[in-house]
Amino acid sequence: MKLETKGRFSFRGGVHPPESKSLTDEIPIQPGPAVKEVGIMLSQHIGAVCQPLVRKGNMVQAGQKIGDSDAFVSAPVHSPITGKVKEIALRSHAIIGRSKAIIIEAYDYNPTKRSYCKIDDDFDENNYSAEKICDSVRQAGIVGMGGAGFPTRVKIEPNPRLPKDTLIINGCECEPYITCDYRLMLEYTRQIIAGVKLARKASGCSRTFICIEDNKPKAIEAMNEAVESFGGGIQVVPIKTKYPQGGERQLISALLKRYVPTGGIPPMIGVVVLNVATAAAIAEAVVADLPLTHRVVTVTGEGVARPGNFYVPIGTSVAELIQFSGGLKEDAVRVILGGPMMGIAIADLTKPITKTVGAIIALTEKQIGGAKFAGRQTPCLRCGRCLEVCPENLNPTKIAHAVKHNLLDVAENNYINACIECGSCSYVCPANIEVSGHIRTGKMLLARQKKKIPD
Amino acid sequence: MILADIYQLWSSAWPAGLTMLGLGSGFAVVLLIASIKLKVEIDPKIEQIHGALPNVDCGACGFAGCGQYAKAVSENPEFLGKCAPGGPETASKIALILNLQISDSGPPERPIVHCRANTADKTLYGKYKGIESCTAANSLANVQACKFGCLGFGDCTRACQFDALEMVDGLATVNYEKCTGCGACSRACPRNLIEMVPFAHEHMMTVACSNKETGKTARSMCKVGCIGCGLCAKKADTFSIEENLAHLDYKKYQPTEDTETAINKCPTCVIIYVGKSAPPPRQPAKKTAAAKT
Amino acid sequence: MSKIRYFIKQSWLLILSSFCFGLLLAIANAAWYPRILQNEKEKLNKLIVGLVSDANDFQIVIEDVNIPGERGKIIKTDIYKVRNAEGKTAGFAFVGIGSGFADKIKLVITIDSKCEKFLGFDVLSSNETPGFGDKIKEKEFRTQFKGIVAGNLEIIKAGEAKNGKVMAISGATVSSESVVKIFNIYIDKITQKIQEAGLD
Amino acid sequence: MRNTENEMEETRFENITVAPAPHISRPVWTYQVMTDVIIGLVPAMAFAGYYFRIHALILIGTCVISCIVTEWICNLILKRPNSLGDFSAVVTGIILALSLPPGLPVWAAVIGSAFSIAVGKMVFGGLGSNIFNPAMAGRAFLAASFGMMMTSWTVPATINPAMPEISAVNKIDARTQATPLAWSKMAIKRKEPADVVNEQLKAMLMGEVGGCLGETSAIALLIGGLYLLIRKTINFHIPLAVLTSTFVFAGVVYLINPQAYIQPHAHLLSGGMLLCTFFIATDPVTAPLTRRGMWIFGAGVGTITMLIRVVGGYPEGVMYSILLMNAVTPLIDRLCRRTPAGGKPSV
Amino acid sequence: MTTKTTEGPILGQTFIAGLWRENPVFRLLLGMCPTLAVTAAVKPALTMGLSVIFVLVCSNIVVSLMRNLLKPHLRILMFTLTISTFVTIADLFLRAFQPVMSERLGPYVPLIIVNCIIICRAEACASKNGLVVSIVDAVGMGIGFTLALCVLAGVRELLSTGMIFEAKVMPAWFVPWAAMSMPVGAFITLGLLLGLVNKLTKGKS
Amino acid sequence: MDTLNILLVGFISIVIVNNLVFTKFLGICPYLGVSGRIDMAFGMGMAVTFVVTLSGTLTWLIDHLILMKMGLEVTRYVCFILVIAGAVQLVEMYIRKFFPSLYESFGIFLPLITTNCAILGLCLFINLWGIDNLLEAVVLSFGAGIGFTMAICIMAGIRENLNMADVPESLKGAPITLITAGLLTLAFMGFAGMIR
Repeated sequence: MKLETKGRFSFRGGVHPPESKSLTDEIPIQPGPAVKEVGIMLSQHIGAVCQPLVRKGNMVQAGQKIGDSDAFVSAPVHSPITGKVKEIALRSHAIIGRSKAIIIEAYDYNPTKRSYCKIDDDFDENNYSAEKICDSVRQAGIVGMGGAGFPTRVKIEPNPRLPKDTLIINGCECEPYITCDYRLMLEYTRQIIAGVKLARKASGCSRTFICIEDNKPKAIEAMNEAVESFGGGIQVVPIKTKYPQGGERQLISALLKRYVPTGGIPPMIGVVVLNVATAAAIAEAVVADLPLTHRVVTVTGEGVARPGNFYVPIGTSVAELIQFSGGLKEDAVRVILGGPMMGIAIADLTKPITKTVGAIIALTEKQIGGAKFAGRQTPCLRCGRCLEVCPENLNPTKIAHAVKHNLLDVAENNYINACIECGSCSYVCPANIEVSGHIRTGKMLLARQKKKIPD
Repeated sequence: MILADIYQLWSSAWPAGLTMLGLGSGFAVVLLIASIKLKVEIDPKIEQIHGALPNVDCGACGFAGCGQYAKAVSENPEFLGKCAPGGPETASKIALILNLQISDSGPPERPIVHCRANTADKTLYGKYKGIESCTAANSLANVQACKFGCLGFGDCTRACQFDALEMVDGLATVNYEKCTGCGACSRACPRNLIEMVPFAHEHMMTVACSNKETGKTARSMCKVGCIGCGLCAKKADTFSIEENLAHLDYKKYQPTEDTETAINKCPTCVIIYVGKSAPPPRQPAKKTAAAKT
Repeated sequence: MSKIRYFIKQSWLLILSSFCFGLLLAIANAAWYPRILQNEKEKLNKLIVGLVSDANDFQIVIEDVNIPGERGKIIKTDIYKVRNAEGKTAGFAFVGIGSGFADKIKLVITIDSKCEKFLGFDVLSSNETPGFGDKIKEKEFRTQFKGIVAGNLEIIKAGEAKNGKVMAISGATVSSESVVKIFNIYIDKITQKIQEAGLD
Repeated sequence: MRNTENEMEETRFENITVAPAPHISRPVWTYQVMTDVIIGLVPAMAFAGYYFRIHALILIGTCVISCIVTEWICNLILKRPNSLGDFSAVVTGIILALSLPPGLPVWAAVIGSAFSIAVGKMVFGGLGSNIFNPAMAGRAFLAASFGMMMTSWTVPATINPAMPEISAVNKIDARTQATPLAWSKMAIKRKEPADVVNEQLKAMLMGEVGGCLGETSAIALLIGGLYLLIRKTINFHIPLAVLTSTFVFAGVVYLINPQAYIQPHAHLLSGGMLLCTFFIATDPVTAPLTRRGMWIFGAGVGTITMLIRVVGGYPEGVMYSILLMNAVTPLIDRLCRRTPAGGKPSV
Repeated sequence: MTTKTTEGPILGQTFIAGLWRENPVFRLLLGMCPTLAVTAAVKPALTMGLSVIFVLVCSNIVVSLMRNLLKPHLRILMFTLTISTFVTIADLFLRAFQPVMSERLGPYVPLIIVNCIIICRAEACASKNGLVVSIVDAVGMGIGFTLALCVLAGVRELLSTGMIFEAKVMPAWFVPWAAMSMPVGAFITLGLLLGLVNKLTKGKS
Repeated sequence: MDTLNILLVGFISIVIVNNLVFTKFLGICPYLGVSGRIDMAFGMGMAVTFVVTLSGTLTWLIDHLILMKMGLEVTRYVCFILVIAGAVQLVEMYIRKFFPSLYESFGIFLPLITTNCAILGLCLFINLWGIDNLLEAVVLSFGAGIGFTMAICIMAGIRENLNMADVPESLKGAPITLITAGLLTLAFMGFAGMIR
């Protein structure tokens, strides 16, 4: 059988930003720096904030649970290293500004020791009951590692009100620069497959797809091979390369031609979408009983001296990682957590990474728009490019202008809340308007307004 | 002769006069009956406002007639000055009608900005190059070190209808002469820095900081941030310390010697006076020295 | 009884003043109406005198002639007889109405005493586009109608203007056409009426 | 290479900037879009230069320069940053010039340009805010003010003897000629056959007829339009809708009475139809945003144009139909509001 | 009764208010219909202005005289009746003594009835104030209205014919802008004038 | 057939070609005032259409059956305005009492209409044009209302867009609306001469 690597599935809209993945896609995953100190954020993801289970001065073991919450939508945090709790203090957080973190001083940490667990050939997911899988996933503190960080247990746990039939494993990695999932798919293929099988078992889905963009033929090949030898009933689907193909709503509409209702979540139409890294983490948690304490982070970008993919403990500071990959170049002007389309720019590099950070990218002036008129907005031409690329079929320019002129009701009437903030509109705008920035602002203003003035 | 003229005029004029008489009385009857039979009960406040309006139904306010305008004003005082025929006179009358309901509950509320850091006082991180709006900037963690302080992009100044706020060197500053206490700025601030407090006195004492960091971190972030040392709480009992931050109970606040001591003892000078004719805030002694190094 | 009293109490002012105002109006009307009539007559007179060279005075000879207008509409008009100083008939005049480019056009049209030739026309009122359509008021256009044979006229844009052909105003063909149309609608019926009445 | 290790406490760099996502953008700028339009207009300008020689040069130059100057002055008065860099004033100037009759005096062109930019664009807040196409607003103002000048057409330098001259109307300038549309209009009114126009198809394709500077040569406009379509500066929706609706309307009228009305393709080639189709109706600022809106807009332009040409008071209706459809564009946009891919939110 | 010393400045203020601060056209945006319709030339504009002054003064006098007798439900009806009577008289007068102007103004003379300025002043001023104040207010407002009309008409007449008050002003080479005498000219001139007024008064109020 | 033709032509004429707002400057006050939002504008337009049809018919009847017969033309203006004002007030009270939801959607505009010159203006123009047929008067009145609705809705659409435009401070509000209206009349000139 000849392997088909050309993607046929796609969604409406989207853009083709320069991929820039060649910086790191041939570099295997390496062990990270020998950290002296990690900061474990108590707020790592969507959902309730964890309460610390340790106090200042306590000794903690690697893998020890140090924070948890009773809420349904939550996941515990664990210490990645053995050491002493130095303090529990506010640390810079990418999304909410400052957040409580447990600072742990490492005690003789050796980065080369820890790696993904081995999956034996005789692995059989039927050895584990669905409840056991869900419980392990919850105990291991696994959250979606693609970006949003929704607690995985909540996703895969069977819900009688929303029966699930399809499991989609998201290996698209549509954001430019990032290669952590790609490397994972090449190097830890079996772990991923094992995780997929476990997730399928837990969620009771009948169909399982692994979706990979067709600009990663090697990954598609590797996955196919592994599926043939190891995983029955799993289908590897090449998908057209387009941003934001990795968004779960886009992926579902591309693959199944089904649409997640606006403001809803995939389980509403019986679909579970998991990131490949999450799948690997599930395998680790269930098979080797290891909590989610390490992840692969791509440190890349033209502003970094030696880009690479590193397997690092969660809580490592950005500065340390950048330092480990050779430090920032003189002309680096922006450091981003996440991809260049949706990631968050940071200036405070002491920030510890969280479970959801897949990449640290340092860009130079050239990448962030070194052209003549960069940084200067010109008026909106109503050229309609943003409408064409909008994957959610919205009218971004109208929403953005309504927000800009403080007409929130107009913005709401044009479905501001359906925006997924993929940034495609800002990317194509010839007038350099921060369309998605305005829309995000508008969402916040609207939420504020609703909170302030109850009906 | 004159009599004949008058007679002639009369003879030509009486039909017109009678027609108008009939028309006038007819409408008078119909409208009177209608006004009694078809009366609809409406909110007395709206009726009061309606009475104060010119009742020209000119539409200059953008609403469909005076009745609609009265209703709109009673619900949202922002539309106060829209009546062109009535002018400021009517506006003040309506304000009176509306205020009668509000002003019983103590002194008027005025906004207080809980931050006093100018651009020079703050520790800044990278340059912000995005949308000029606090809400947008607030979504990015690293516009400035202090997560709690004024961002200085002026969401509040834009929200203010009365031009009563301005950005002075990156800090929102209230002009209490112009302020009407509508609270729009308080609603606009994404960091909830602006609090509406009862302004019982000409000028109020306030803790001009919202930083809940520990003293050391706060000091590293801002030259005029509250370090939670508790000196003020020791001096005056209207002060308290919660989460590394001094609080002042504005409802209990009375200018006394104790509060005066507190303001003078504060090591980082975060306790200041605001309001009409407020004295200029104390400057931290180290500021100039620190700026040099 | 009390109802009537209530009513009177509420509205005596309105009733009284409406009566007074009615009287006031009637008096003003009585005082000025003759003048208004005279104004109208003077205006017509002025126009007719400008058209018929030896006109002295004029009077209505046939009232309410029914003209079959556009789209089956019946228009009423009066025919005036224009007399010269000697009291002889110098020609006839009538008011013609038709729709122009923007609004109605009202013309005074004169024909000679034998109903053979037009003596010209003038505009009583029109609301044509300034700079274009309102050029129908100007002499260049109006003189074309002087002495033209009283029959169906035609508007042309190019060529020679003779034998019942009238050159349109450049850029205002519609207005020019409207004028000609008014001529064409009226002329047959008017001639017929005049001849029937034997008023030569 | 900077040492971040020693600065762990205060790790920050002066030149690091923060901004909301996305952090990269496609380098296509407004001025490039406008440049494309200008390039698309080059063939039309070249043909105009060939047929009308010095007239074309003077008019295009005057319009472009006075548009630029007006925009500059308006920016000064309104205290706005200089907006000449987006080249939109140049585009407005060229389109206005191309839609003027070649013999128009220079001062009238200056007034038209000034009106276009000042009233048509700057009072609304400059590029992107204007409701009406500035060039068409300026032309409409000129047509209302100086109707005579706007309807006297100088014969192209390469005289086409087949088109009848109408020297008698305008005695001042003998070298004027009726446009095909004016001729057709007269034929309609006088209930004469319109064969004269139908025989002129080749001349109309090449531009050897009377008319506005850039309107006469259909082939030049087609080349320019094709360029814009290939460069994806414009979408095909509006041009297609305009041409189709015009063709259908004209075809129906022609089938009803082939004697009185000119052929449908003559309608497409004549007057400002092609200039409008490719360069004016597609002006993104004043056209609807959605595809469905574009279809409605284009069909509206075509239909109103034909309505005016066939039953209206003017021989040519492109300008008015554009302005009218510009006016209803907000309503069209409201009608064709896009719904999210996931359907309307349930709440 | 108030004493002379306080009444003087009040009267003066009332008068001045109508001219600029509360100018009915430029500041209150009332009576837009005649403002636009009759301002193609100065002469009809002036005629219209004078008619409005006449109606305004008369109705203010009448309303002021009977202000204490008005009953709420019939108040507006009373005003309308008064105004329409005086408008009819003005119309008759124009037809009798200014036939040319009367024809030129056409239905816009009777439309003074629905001119918001008049009913607005009757309501806002005359029904609350004494005779003298009402008259002064009416005259002030009327003159303000007339002035605004004349300014607008002046600009339009100058550009559309090259003349002002039917006297040639522009040099011979000037070609009239016909559009200025059309509705377009009316709307755009008034729009730009209002913008100018806004700019001039910005920050003062 | 002829009658139908007359009615149709008259209707089109008053809606498009001789639109009261664009060519006669009638109804400018609400045109500028109530055109801020499309739903408001549409409600206003509907209310005007209703009242103008009603009053056009009523005044034509009064004019032809009473005033002209009795030679009382001098009281025409007074009668017209009283009929309009009275009828509007009555209708308003009536809907307010018995159809509250209808009142919310368009009845609120009714008081504004008494001072809307489009109503009185149309009654006067019907008289001026010498319409001597009741049916034609009704159709013309209705058409005038539809024309007004069209004009005000277009304007409202534009103004909703202008809310999001960068209009210079001193031109915001009425000035820019007037300028837009000017350009609109320029556009509507294209229809001139269509009805002959």
